[in-house]
Amino acid sequence: MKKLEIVIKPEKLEDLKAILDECNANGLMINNIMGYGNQKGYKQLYRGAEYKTNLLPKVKVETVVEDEVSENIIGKVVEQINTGNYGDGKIFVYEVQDAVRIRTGERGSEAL
Amino acid sequence: MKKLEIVIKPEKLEDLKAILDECNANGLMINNIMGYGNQKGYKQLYRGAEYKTNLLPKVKVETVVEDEVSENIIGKVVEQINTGNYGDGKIFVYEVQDAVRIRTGERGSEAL
Amino acid sequence: MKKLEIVIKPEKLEDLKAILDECNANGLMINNIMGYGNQKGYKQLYRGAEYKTNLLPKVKVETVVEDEVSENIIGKVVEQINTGNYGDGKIFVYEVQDAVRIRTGERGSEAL
Amino acid sequence: MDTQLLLNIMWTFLGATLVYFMQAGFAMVEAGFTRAKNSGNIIMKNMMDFVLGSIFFFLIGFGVMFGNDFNGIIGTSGFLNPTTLADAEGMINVGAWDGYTGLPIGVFLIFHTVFCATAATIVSGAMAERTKFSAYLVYSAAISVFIYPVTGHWIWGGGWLSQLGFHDFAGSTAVHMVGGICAFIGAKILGPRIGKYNADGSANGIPGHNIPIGALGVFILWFGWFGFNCGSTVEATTTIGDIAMTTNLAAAASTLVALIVTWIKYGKPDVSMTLNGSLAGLVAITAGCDAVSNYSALAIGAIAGVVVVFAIDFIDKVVKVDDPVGAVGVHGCCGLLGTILTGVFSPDVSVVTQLIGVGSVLVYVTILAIIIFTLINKTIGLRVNKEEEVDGLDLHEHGAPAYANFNLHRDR
Amino acid sequence: MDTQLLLNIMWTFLGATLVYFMQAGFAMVEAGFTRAKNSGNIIMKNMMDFVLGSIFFFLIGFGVMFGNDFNGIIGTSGFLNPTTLADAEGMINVGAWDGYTGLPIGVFLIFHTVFCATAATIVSGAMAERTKFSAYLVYSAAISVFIYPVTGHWIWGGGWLSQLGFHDFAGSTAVHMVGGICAFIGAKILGPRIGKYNADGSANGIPGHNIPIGALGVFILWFGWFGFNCGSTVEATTTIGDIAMTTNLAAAASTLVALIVTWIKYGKPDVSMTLNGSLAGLVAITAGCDAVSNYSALAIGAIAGVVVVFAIDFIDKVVKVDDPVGAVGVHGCCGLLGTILTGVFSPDVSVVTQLIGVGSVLVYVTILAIIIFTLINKTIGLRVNKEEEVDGLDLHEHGAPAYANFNLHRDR
Amino acid sequence: MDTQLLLNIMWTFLGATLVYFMQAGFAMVEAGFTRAKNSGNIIMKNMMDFVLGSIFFFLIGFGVMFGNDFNGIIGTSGFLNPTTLADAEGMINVGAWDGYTGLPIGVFLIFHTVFCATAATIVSGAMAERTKFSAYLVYSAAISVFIYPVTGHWIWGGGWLSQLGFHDFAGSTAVHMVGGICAFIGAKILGPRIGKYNADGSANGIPGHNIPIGALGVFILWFGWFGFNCGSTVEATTTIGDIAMTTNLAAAASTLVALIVTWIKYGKPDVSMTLNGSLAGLVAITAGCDAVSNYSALAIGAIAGVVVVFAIDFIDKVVKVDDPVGAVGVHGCCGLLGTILTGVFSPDVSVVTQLIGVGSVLVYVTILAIIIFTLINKTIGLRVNKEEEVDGLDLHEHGAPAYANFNLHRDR
Ligand SMILES: Nc1ncnc2c1ncn2[C@@H]1O[C@H](COP(=O)(O)OP(=O)(O)O)[C@@H](O)[C@H]1O
Ligand SMILES: Nc1ncnc2c1ncn2[C@@H]1O[C@H](COP(=O)(O)OP(=O)(O)O)[C@@H](O)[C@H]1O
Ligand SMILES: Nc1ncnc2c1ncn2[C@@H]1O[C@H](COP(=O)(O)OP(=O)(O)O)[C@@H](O)[C@H]1O
Repeated sequence: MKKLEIVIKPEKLEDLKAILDECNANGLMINNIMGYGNQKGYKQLYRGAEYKTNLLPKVKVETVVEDEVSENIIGKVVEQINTGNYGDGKIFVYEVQDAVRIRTGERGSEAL
Repeated sequence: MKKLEIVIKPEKLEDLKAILDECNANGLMINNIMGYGNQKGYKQLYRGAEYKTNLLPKVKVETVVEDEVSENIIGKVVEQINTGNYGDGKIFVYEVQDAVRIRTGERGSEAL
Repeated sequence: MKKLEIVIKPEKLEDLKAILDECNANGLMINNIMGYGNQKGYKQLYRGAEYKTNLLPKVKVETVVEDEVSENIIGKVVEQINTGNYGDGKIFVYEVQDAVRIRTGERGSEAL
Repeated sequence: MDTQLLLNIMWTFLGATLVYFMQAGFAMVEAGFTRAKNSGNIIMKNMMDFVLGSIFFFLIGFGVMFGNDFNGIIGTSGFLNPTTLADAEGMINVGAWDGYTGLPIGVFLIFHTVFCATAATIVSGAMAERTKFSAYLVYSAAISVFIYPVTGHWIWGGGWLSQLGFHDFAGSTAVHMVGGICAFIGAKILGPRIGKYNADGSANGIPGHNIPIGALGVFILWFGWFGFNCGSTVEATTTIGDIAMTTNLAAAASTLVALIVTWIKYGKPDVSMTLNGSLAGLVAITAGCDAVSNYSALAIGAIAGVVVVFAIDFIDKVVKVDDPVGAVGVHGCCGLLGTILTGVFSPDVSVVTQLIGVGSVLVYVTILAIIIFTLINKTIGLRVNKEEEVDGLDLHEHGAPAYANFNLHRDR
Repeated sequence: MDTQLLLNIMWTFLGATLVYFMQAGFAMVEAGFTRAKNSGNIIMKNMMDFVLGSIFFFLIGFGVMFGNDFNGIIGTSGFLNPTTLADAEGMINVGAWDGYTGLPIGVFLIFHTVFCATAATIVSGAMAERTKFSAYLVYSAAISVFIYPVTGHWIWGGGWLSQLGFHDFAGSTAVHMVGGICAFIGAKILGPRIGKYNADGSANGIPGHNIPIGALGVFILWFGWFGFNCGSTVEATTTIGDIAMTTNLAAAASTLVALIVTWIKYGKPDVSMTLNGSLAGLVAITAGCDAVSNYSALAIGAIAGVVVVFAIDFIDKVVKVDDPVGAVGVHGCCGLLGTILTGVFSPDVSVVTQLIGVGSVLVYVTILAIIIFTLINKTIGLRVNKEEEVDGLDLHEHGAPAYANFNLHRDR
Repeated sequence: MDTQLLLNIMWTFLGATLVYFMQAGFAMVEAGFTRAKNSGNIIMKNMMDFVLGSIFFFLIGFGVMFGNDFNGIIGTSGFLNPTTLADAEGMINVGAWDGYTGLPIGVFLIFHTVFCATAATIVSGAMAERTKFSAYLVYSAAISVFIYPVTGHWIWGGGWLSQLGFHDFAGSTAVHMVGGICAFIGAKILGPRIGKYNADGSANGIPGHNIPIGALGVFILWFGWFGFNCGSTVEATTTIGDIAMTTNLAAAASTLVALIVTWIKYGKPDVSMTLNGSLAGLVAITAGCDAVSNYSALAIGAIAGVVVVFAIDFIDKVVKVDDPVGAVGVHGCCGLLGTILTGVFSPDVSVVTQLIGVGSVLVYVTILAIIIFTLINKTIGLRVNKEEEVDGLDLHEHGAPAYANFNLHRDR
């Protein structure tokens, strides 16, 4: 089992959800975060005084999937969410040791 | 050391905190997320137009504990948080490589 | 590649950002969470009735970095963010299996 | 054209308009001092209180209150068409209070409509966050027909209390205590919100979600109260400013005293309780604002400032009736208090008469409120189910959140 | 000093003041019923509507509306200095409507300024969340010069419609329908918000971000409407209370009926649509509030309560014009409706004349609005670019978020 | 009954009521333009300003302002019981300004109470987010006793400035400049908020947390200002509408000009600064609203619109006094400016006298404010400690958050 941590621009969330549905990801967790990577922040003026925002609103979507599903999702995301601009986002992949469905107590792949 | 990522319905938070206290989890991080799993979302009407919410508010609680504590917590959560309904939630288990207490610089289990 | 999960008091965020910049962390994700560890919460009165807040607002900063950068950051955080008080926070370290830059499809270290 | 008459009309209209605006104040106070997940619902209840009050008071309530008097107990004419209660010149003249000079029926009607709706809307706050919307609508119509106009008739419609010399100038009893008692009965029958009381019986604080709009509501209410009290002359008089002064001083004193009391009692000056203090002073001075001196007003306010804090605490922790916004303490207790204190501080008003007045109103309203809420509870059911309450009434009763773009977190 | 004159002045001033306050109501409704990322922008548009309206109506609009009549079509004097339209005593006397008694020019000016600005501000809600700020400012000046004062002259400035006996007491047509039509044309030319319509043409709901302040806006508008309607006597009369009653009953009936209709139609009582219902009743009664009975007011309100829900639905789902706050349904449709119903319910008003009136205003305003919005669109451009719209207008047009300390989440 | 007297009473009462409501406006502006973590606190300060102002002005301030004149400097009677300043008919007659016709003491008292409280409440915004609550209460009482009534006596109480012909119709100097100077001294002694200035001395923007309620505050203030300026006739006159026109045009011009200036200066039209622009115009026209033409009002507003932006910028970036809401620029600078411009634009007012007036008030208020704030600072301490400021005053000073259900994030 892998956890994919997919960080994207908020306006891409619907597209990402469509991809995950298509790939049969069993569930997801959505987090509104602030972040920055290669796309650095910007400066704003509030009442004429500078107001630095090097943080940009991003959405972090986490999904735990079987190993084989993982590559499938990564492929589609790179293909479809990509706009070619800084700030398109990243995916981080982690190993998941176990999963538990609270309702039933099932463990491992069963629990996804 | 393991990290447990426990996703539950918001109204179960107090119960979960009680369990974690009981099991001597040393700390926790609470995140308000939106999610869906087997419990799919619902449709709402706003001014008569559809307003899809396939996302439901969930609480994600993360706690890093010793390996032996981990199973203890999982057992109690499955037992006590379970209502038998879709949406009861899940637990994901990850390996933690290291922990650091910023105040003292302690590492590993000491730092929990 | 490692993921550092750094939990600190909200008012230390600017300092932490400075450290990460200095250590050339390539990106970060900021989460406003509620948490507790050794620093337990407090009780407040609202209209004279107790209102328990054992949860305190914390900021969780995640950054994925090369293994060697990781120790560098940990060292600086312990040194500079430390005030010697409960609640200074913790760092958790995880192994990251892979990273993907959505814009280019690059994988692994390249993608950081 | 008789300019005095025009002055009286303008004056009464101005009062009515300001009292109307108090609806906004109540809506903001009640929304601000409860949780975000129920904000749309509480606002709808406030709105519908006014709507149903306007319609049912027009159709029936006004006749009950100002129709031909039957034995000092109830009005008996003007139903469905209250304008028939006017004379040939279109003037109403019920001789309701001394020196009352008569007004065209229209302006008199609108003035009393907004007062009736004020009594109704007090209740929504005490019953907030758990009352079924449909059930609330039924209650709201019922108070405008069966409760408010009856005691209103006694006090202002030429009924037995007005004949007795009961002094309730702008409605500490007629409006606020009536609303406060209904609020108490409603909240009692309904039971506390989930999570309000612990297993050991101790009370939890459940913080309001938006103190700034709650405070705005208090400012709006204070503003509107100048119309409520000064407008209750229903004629242009030279005493208007004096009434404004007693009103304002009582409110100021009560706010200050409530601040100090919470500071001492809880260690910190409590924001929402102090704001309740402002309303407590306003409620308490309402009965006697035309009859007491400035210093008496300060005293009445100061007493109300102490009483409101202890009353709310007592209801919360001892009586264990869950009143999220403190409506019972503010309107019920301080309405009663202020009416009695009018007798204490005004040489022209008898304490005994005041006691008879509040006592009889208390009994009547309590009985009627018990009957009405019990009937509703047995038929429609007063309370939403557990899931609806936990998720919030906005989601289940109206299908949309009040703060769609905000990340909210659950409180207890 | 002539007290009747002073009474008239005070009265008209009071009305103007209350109508001014409606600006706050519009700002809150429009901000509350749209998304958080555009709140600063929508509020600025409301503010600038009033600002530009005040300035341009003073400089030009007032002369167009009340200057020397040219063939019943347009006023032709008083430009740049409207006070020249007063007589030697400083009184304006345009004989605008029956029994009009004359007022000093100053109070007359301020009264009509706030009415003009009300028409302008209706539009911002329908064009919310995607209109370029600079373009909006140009529109806002244009309506105060080329649109509102012209039809205003016809109806209230002694023009051909007033000569014909067209009855629009406080402006269902002159203010609300004019604003509503401009809103429709503007929203149509602008196109829908990104994400409003799906590929299959079905409409998505985009929930407003702050229902409590939206509701506060409605309470403020209702409050201000007492000034709007009752103040439109522009003199102190004995009928003031009657007008307040019809106004209030229509609004109450419309709110209740809209609540019921949404309950039946959507399964749950919709909060924001019910609040639209309140405004619908107020808009509809505005034309005939002085001329219909209380029961007719209830009927007009009830009809408006049905119409507004179906109209908003129709515009949203069939016509597919994206009007985030329902301004077209409320002000356009119910303005038209109320004007015609005045003819139906008042024995003294001819339905035919009413139809001629609304028809001619409809045609003129539609043509002018198409010209103005098209010109702006071709030159400055009406719409922000995609990125600005997605990120929110506050960020790109003003550089600062409206809710800096809150965690917001993106809706669709 | 003398109808003119009744008209005057009603009029003055109406003005007082509207001015009272400005308290709500200040509370919303100050809360909206500061951070969420201090919202409950700032609202309490606004509330207590009014409360303490009401009580202390009644007990002492009114006597200082309107008691028997001592050498044109101070009033010396009526302490603790201001109603003793009335004559046998209950009328006050201080001959405060030309053509002043006398009013019952009650209405005169309430009118001046709300003006006094306005001056006091200006200060809370400039000292927001870091002032200790208890210290603030002491200041608030002090301004109502030692500062406002003294200069108020000079200007409106028959003191030396009124004898000199100093023209400050509704209080650009007497209310706004007095408040603005106290705000400046207070903010200066207090020091800037943590994080406001960088090590290199450059200023950071700290965005307000709720622009919609801030804007609502501005709308409420504008609304209330019609009472402030027009009500300051303290009698029903035919000029009421003219005053409303100059007031409105100045505000409109100032808003528009501030918008344009920020647009040019910062590249984007700044929302909160434009809203400051509205207030700037209102403050500036207040002194001469009865004495200048409509075009002069436009000019005064336009000048104020430029001045306010540069003044706020200057105070923020050069003087480095941290005034979160711009109170000093708006009330202090534009109050001074407007008073002087009255001399420039009105043929009947001497610029020299105006300069003497603002100069002497400036000196007196500066000295007294320095003394009072320094005394408080040395005894109670003006400022909360670092932890309290960082965590927010709501948490530490009142024990409860203002937005309990919202996820907030920390700004800098
Ligand atoms: N090394 C990293 N560690 C943690 N988060 C990161 C890292 N790199 C990027 N991110 C997150 O991903 C988001 C998008 O990254 P970005 O650098 O803008 O993508 P790109 O490289 O395609 O321009 C950032 O805002 C940040 O939150
Ligand atoms: N495979 C998954 N990956 C990530 N999050 C998941 C996954 N499955 C479930 N979740 C999270 O857990 C929450 C509860 O899961 P749910 O499917 O409702 O539980 P159950 O299977 O017991 O009905 C979901 O809302 C989602 O946020
Ligand atoms: N074992 C843990 N698992 C998860 N989160 C933890 C754990 N320990 C601490 N935390 C998080 O870190 C934050 C700071 O920890 P804290 O105990 O206050 O630090 P310290 O031990 O230096 O006083 C807590 O509020 C909590 O959110």
